[in-house]
Amino acid sequence: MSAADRARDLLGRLVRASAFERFLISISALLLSVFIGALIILGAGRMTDCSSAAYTIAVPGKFVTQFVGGSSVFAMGFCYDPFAVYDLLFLGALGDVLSNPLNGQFATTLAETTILMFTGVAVAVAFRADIFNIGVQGQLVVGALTTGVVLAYVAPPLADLGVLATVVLLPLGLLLGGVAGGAYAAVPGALKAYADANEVITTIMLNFVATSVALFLVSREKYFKDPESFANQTVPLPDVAMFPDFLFRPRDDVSLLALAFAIAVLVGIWYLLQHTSFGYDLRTSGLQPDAAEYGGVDADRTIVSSITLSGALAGIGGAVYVLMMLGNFQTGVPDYGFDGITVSILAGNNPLGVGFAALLFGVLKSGSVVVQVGSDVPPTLVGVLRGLIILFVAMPEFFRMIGRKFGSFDQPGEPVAADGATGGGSDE
Amino acid sequence: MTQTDTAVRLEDITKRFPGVVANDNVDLHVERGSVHALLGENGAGKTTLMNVLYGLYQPNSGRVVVDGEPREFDSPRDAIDAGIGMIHQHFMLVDTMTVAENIALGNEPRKWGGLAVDREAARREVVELSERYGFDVDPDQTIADVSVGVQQRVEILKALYRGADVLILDEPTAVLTPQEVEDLFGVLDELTDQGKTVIFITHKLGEAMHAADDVTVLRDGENVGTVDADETTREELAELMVGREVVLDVESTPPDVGETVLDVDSLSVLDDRDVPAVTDVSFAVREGEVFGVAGVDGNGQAELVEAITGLREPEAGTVEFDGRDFTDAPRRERIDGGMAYIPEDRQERGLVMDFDLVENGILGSQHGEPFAGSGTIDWDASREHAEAIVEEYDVRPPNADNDAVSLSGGNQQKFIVGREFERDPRLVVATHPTRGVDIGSQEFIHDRLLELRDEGRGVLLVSSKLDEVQGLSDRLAVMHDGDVMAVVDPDDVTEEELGLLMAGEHPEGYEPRSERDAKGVAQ
Amino acid sequence: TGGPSGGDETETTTEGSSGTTEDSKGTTTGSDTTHVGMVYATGGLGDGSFNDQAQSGIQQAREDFDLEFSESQPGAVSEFGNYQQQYAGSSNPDYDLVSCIGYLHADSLSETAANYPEQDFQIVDETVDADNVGSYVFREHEGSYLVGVLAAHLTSMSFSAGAGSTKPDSTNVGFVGGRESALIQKFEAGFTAGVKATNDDIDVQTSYIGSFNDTTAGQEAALSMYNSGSDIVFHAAGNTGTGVFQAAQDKGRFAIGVDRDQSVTKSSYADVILASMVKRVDTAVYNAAEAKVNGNFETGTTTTLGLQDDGVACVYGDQLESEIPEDVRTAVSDARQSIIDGDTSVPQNPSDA
Amino acid sequence: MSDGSRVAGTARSAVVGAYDRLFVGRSRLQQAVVGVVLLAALGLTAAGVFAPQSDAGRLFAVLTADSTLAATLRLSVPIAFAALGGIFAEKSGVINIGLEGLLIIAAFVGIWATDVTGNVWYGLLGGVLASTLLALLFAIVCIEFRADQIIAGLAVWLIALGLAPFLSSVIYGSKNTVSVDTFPTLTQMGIPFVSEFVTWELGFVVDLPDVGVDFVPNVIDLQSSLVGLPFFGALFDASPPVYLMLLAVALSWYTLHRTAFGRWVEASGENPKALDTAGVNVHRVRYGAVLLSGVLAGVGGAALALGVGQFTGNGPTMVNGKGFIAIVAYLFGNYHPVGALGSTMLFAGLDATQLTLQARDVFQVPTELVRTIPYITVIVVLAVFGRTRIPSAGGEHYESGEDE
Ligand SMILES: Nc1ncnc2c1ncn2[C@@H]1O[C@H](COP(=O)(O)OP(=O)(O)OP(=O)(O)O)[C@@H](O)[C@H]1O
Ligand SMILES: Nc1ncnc2c1ncn2[C@@H]1O[C@H](COP(=O)(O)OP(=O)(O)OP(=O)(O)O)[C@@H](O)[C@H]1O
Ligand SMILES: [Mg+2]
Ligand SMILES: [Mg+2]
Repeated sequence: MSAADRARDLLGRLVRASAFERFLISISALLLSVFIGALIILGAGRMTDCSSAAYTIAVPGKFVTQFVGGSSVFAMGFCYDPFAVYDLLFLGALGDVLSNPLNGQFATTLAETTILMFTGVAVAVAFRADIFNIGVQGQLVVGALTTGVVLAYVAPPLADLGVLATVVLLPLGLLLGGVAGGAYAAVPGALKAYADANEVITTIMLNFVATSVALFLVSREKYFKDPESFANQTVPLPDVAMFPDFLFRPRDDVSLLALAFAIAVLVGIWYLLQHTSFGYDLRTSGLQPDAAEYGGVDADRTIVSSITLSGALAGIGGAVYVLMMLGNFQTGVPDYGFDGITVSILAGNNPLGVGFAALLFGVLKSGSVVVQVGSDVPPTLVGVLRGLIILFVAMPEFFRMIGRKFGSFDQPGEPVAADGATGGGSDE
Repeated sequence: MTQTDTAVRLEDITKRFPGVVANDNVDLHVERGSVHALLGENGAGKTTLMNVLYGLYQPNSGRVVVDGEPREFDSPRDAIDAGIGMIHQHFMLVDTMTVAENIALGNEPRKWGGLAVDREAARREVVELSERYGFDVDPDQTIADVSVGVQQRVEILKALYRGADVLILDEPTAVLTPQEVEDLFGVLDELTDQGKTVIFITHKLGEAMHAADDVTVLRDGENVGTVDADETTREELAELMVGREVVLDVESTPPDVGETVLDVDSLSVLDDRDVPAVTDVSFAVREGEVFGVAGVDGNGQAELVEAITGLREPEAGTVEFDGRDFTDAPRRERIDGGMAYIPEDRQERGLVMDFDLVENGILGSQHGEPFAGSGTIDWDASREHAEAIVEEYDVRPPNADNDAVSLSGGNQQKFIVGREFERDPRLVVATHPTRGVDIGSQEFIHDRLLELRDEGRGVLLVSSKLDEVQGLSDRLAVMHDGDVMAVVDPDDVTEEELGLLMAGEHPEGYEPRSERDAKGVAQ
Repeated sequence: TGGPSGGDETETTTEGSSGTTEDSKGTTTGSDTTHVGMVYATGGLGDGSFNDQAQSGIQQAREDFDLEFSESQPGAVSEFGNYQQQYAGSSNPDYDLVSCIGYLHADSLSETAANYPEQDFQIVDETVDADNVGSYVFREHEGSYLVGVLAAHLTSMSFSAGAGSTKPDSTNVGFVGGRESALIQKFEAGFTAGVKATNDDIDVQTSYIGSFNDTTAGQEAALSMYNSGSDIVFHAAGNTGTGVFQAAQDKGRFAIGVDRDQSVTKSSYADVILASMVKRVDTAVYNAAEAKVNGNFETGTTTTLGLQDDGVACVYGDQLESEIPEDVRTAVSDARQSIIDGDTSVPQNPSDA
Repeated sequence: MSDGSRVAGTARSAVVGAYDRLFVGRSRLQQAVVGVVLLAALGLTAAGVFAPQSDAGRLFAVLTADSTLAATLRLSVPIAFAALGGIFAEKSGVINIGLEGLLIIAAFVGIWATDVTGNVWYGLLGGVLASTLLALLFAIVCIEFRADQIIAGLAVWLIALGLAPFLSSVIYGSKNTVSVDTFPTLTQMGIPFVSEFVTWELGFVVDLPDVGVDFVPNVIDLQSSLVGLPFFGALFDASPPVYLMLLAVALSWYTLHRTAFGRWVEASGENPKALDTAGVNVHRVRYGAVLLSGVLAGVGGAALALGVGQFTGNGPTMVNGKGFIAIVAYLFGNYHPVGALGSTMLFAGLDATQLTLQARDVFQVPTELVRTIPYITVIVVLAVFGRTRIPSAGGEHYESGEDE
């Protein structure tokens, strides 16, 4: 076999590998969404009013040149310039990263990315076990609340211990978040395993419950409300309880330590799924419950333990949100949980892919701030983009059809389920 | 239009699937008013050919001629309009709807200008049709509540309701008891008497000869001959089917039995619908013997095996494995205790279709030595293991990195068999171990099974292939309706006697089963 | 209709157009133009009350002075800091003032302000103790007291105006709050105190919706109050209040608006809006901007706006004002005077009302 | 047999029948829950009669107030319509968890179209069109491109969640729209359904010389006395969407169970191959069902927004999870339109009582916790009784001519 043949063979196998195909599909989905988003921006630019066009599409007016003469063209003006918007959205999120990698906007991007890694991998773990955990948001809230409330009591007495206090308090905070989030997720897990209650419904309901109960607890001074503030929040935690901010400035609310921790968690979860008996059980019952049962997997226990793990990851995300960004618990937690679903789907529920998808969504979230400050385009556009990306990721067949037209990745066998059901083994 | 004698003529039909030629230039002539059997082994292309006739598949080449007119069927609708009806191997019925609704589906009589289904009219027509053909069905029962035999009649009524002149039945007898099979053949006679034409698919020689006027044999997608049922012999048909003379006798040495490995006592099991599927069954399997269970599919064998292997909770009774009570033991404990199990449904249970063979190779062993220690899986050892199975059991293509889904059915089965046999089991529970496997591999699997027996392991063999269970077993239990009719010596029993037992009747000279036979204490 | 004014098919060269985005980024503006960055509260614009009121203040300032502003609507509390820094850190344009609307800004602002000592900030509804922050707070309870007096008088007489009417036998009025918080409770406390001071037999039904944006729930809560005998419902619930007005119209009863004169800003409901407890966030914003333009913006201080300086007021509905009996209006203005004079002290906490 | 004993016999069999229905064939836990609920109901009634001033007594009063039924019906409208839509889609084998998105887009376009045309009914039509278009996109993606239905549904929700506030910002400069007209109630409309019709009929009669009595006032009295009926009065003075909802429930039941299309929908979800081999195009049936879900959810979404005359686009928008509650509702209702309406009303009723309880200070439970009652009820009911069987082929793609 010649080297060229071998290379082609390798390439062929790569293309067939579902992980690679997933990657291609995700990229194509992203590009297509950006394109359609641009059309929406242009369309919206026609619906709004402005004094001068921000963007003009020039139609080389053959007709005009021919019959009217001159170099003028027919053009259509738009109030919004899609290129400028995308420039603000994608590059704005990085700030002036080349001259100052530690700038505030980039810090925001990284901070968002860090939280999304936790919620993304939380959703992914559950998905791999074929459980649709829509309750990540609620679990994150419960985790954040527990961390904020308990540390508010534990931390102040230790505040004078300096680094030693951090060494104790930080892990304690994360642990509290994880335990609380896990316990809160175990409820729908047990209901699914032992009472056949559909987890999609129960977790949605529990999201509402978590938000309401959190509001109840932190809006009353007799419970955990900070008496010093109008806001519904717990008292601020001392700095020693927080993630140290290393290179970034404290006000940037980001910590490279937290980011590193998040990455370590992603790798750890990947290892857990691919290289441990528990991970094998989890994946098997996610792909084919009957085969899992045949292979000696206790289906009910696996359901409960996987969603508990998922909830624990979400809860840790909540703890990081408190210990890195806010410094206390406050009602009105952003929709990290729902974004986590998006992140996980885009990543094909692969823990390592979650890292990249979280970065993309971190950029989108942070970039939307820049878009809002820097242009008139409503930042809800980012929400539309998010929906479009998911829609396109959900239809791999569409891209396969296009792919087949151009003869690239033609592949026999089952289509890759968009929830990443296929390809469990290929990233091992 | 002149009436031709040929109701259906298929000319030069070729149908290809990725990697397979399912039908290769097949010709078929079916006489009007006759029963025409289509015979062939698993995968010979019978169903595909009929799906082409029914408009479900479009042939790559060839022509369909009905009533002397060439037709192109783009969908079953076209075929139905041309007077063709098909009763599929897996019934095409909607469980939640009534008999009458199922029969009328797609051709509902309307009233109020089409705004409503005229349910009375539909019922009337169903009652009328079933009276005309002597069927006994209640139009108002829900499909989920009626027996398989009735469901089949509903399928036939469905075709007749659509005015079918040509009825295709795909393996209609596979799920029926012998009595129901006789009833069915009566129905077929009734149909042909009324001028209908019947094509039925089977791979049972006897049936083809008994019920058909003509028999066409397919092999590897080709028509290898059409013969007159009255003038042919079983031997001739068998040879046409498999392409060589068949030797079904497995040479085996007398067993050298030891301790009891599996002791099943008064076991009762419910099926998915909570209906008793196994009632008060007792038997034992000992080291060094093959204990066979024969019976028509659906007589409780599946539930029995699931109760033994820990996939279904028994209603009553006990299961002892290796001298310990395993009745309520979790599945994992049974695997760890040395119970290997070749499941009936390889694609649902036996393999994780989206895993590659390396991952599938440790299914069931993912928790302990030698592939997993202290919670982590040793993928290198797992790979070696999978590659060894692939090589020894001739799994093709020979690459352990392939996903299970990409393997053909037979190769999937070979891999499962390999994995389970290589477990170093105390007991092998094998259900239909050679289903869908080519002849060469069948022999290999049979030999390995006997080897295991000779090494002193217990084997519980469940198969609906009579020749297989009869040939391999040292003792043979026949199940009917959840009950063990008798435990017999497979070398002494005749096919007729077995047939009667499977149909729930005791042939003369046979005692009802006794505890002694079942447990094999006397031997 | 929309798009750039100039028509659909403009004959133009591609180079010629300059858009709004370019404006804020590219073109250099005269150094004497004052730039203000507005960061609204999470309810966002379109609430018809709080944020919109702040916006009208800055819009007025733009008309009156050489001033440009840019605005943003954070979706969550955790985003406040980021927006504040965006404006504070921007050099193109260099914002002279960053105006933070709403008490939830307080925590992040104290951090941001410390990090941008050269930047001036304004915060509305909370006090931030920093040298570069000017704080503006209101005595909402005082204004709410007045509308409480108004409601208590009208509900115990037979009053009919616009699309609503009251029954003399009614013994209760309603209050609909947005999300539970100490701030909204100031409204509730003042209102209840005003009602009770006028007629102790009148009960106040109170509902918190849990959101400033759930119009349907606001409507249902108000309907439930009207059905159980309330004639008048006062809301302090942002956009949720739209539902209260709708309910008043459905039932032919009255409502009292909040933050702005809602009989003007929500004119389709003018026939049921008796009055509004106006909170001059616009004044606070306008004054700060004006001071900035004139170079006398005071930082490190807290400006409290109460009844006396018209920071809060009971403003009668555009359409119904003339129909409200003279003696009722007199009672309201008497109460106002009494508070200003310090003869009446209004509680800030519902449990004291 | 004496009349007395006959009455006793009837009563006895009614009691036995009710007992059978409630308790027989249920698990211990289920029996316990049913028992507790019955006892609580009994206790409440007793309290309402004997101790009307107690908390329990006042709760009873709240529950039986006709305004409670009115609020329940109003709050039910968007949920019930979405649930009906969900039934059609899911029964045909396409799980549509994008209902929330359909409600959102319909709510916004409903307001926008009303604003532009000045007519509430055109607004409703606009909302329905928008929702149907989005449903069509969903259908194409699921049926043509074999998308995972759950994920595509999620995408539909996310797209609408972004698009509606985006368009609102573009058109109205804020995520919340301006206020537009709302649906009038029956009385405000001059009661065209009941009185005008009857009046006209009788007006004709009045013209006859024989009849000297003026019936017309009597008829109007009948109307207002219907409205004045305790509890059920609400049924006679609601806004058009409430009647549309009741009509849609009846029509949906009829369509599903009595028309050929309904039978095909059922077959398409249970065994699409059976439908295919019976000569009906499964794809076409599924397209029909999903589009129908778009139409129904569209009515619900537009009615929601036109009930208050404004679209609110902040956070989860004014729809705020109603689409998800709708899924819960039809699962509870076991895919039966009437069952779905029942569970919708249970949920909406809890919501309505929750608001009233708060306002009247019954049971001094903190408002935030009272607000969780509907959600917790759903979880408990689901855990105890929740074994709904989804259609066998639900969520699965079907392609003609493939092996299962
Ligand atoms: N849809 C399909 N796609 C790919 N291959 C197919 C398909 N349907 C059938 N085949 C292949 O075509 C061949 C003939 O199959 P067919 O189902 O016609 O066999 P058969 O004679 O009916 O067998 P059996 O007795 O097991 O039913 C087999 O190799 C089968 O795997
Ligand atoms: N539905 C399908 N889609 C794609 N490929 C298929 C499908 N069914 C079968 N194949 C492919 O067609 C080939 C033949 O499969 P099939 O199961 O029919 O084998 P077979 O001829 O019956 O062989 P064996 O005797 O080993 O069962 C295999 O490579 C399989 O991967
Ligand atoms: Mg076949
Ligand atoms: Mg095969």
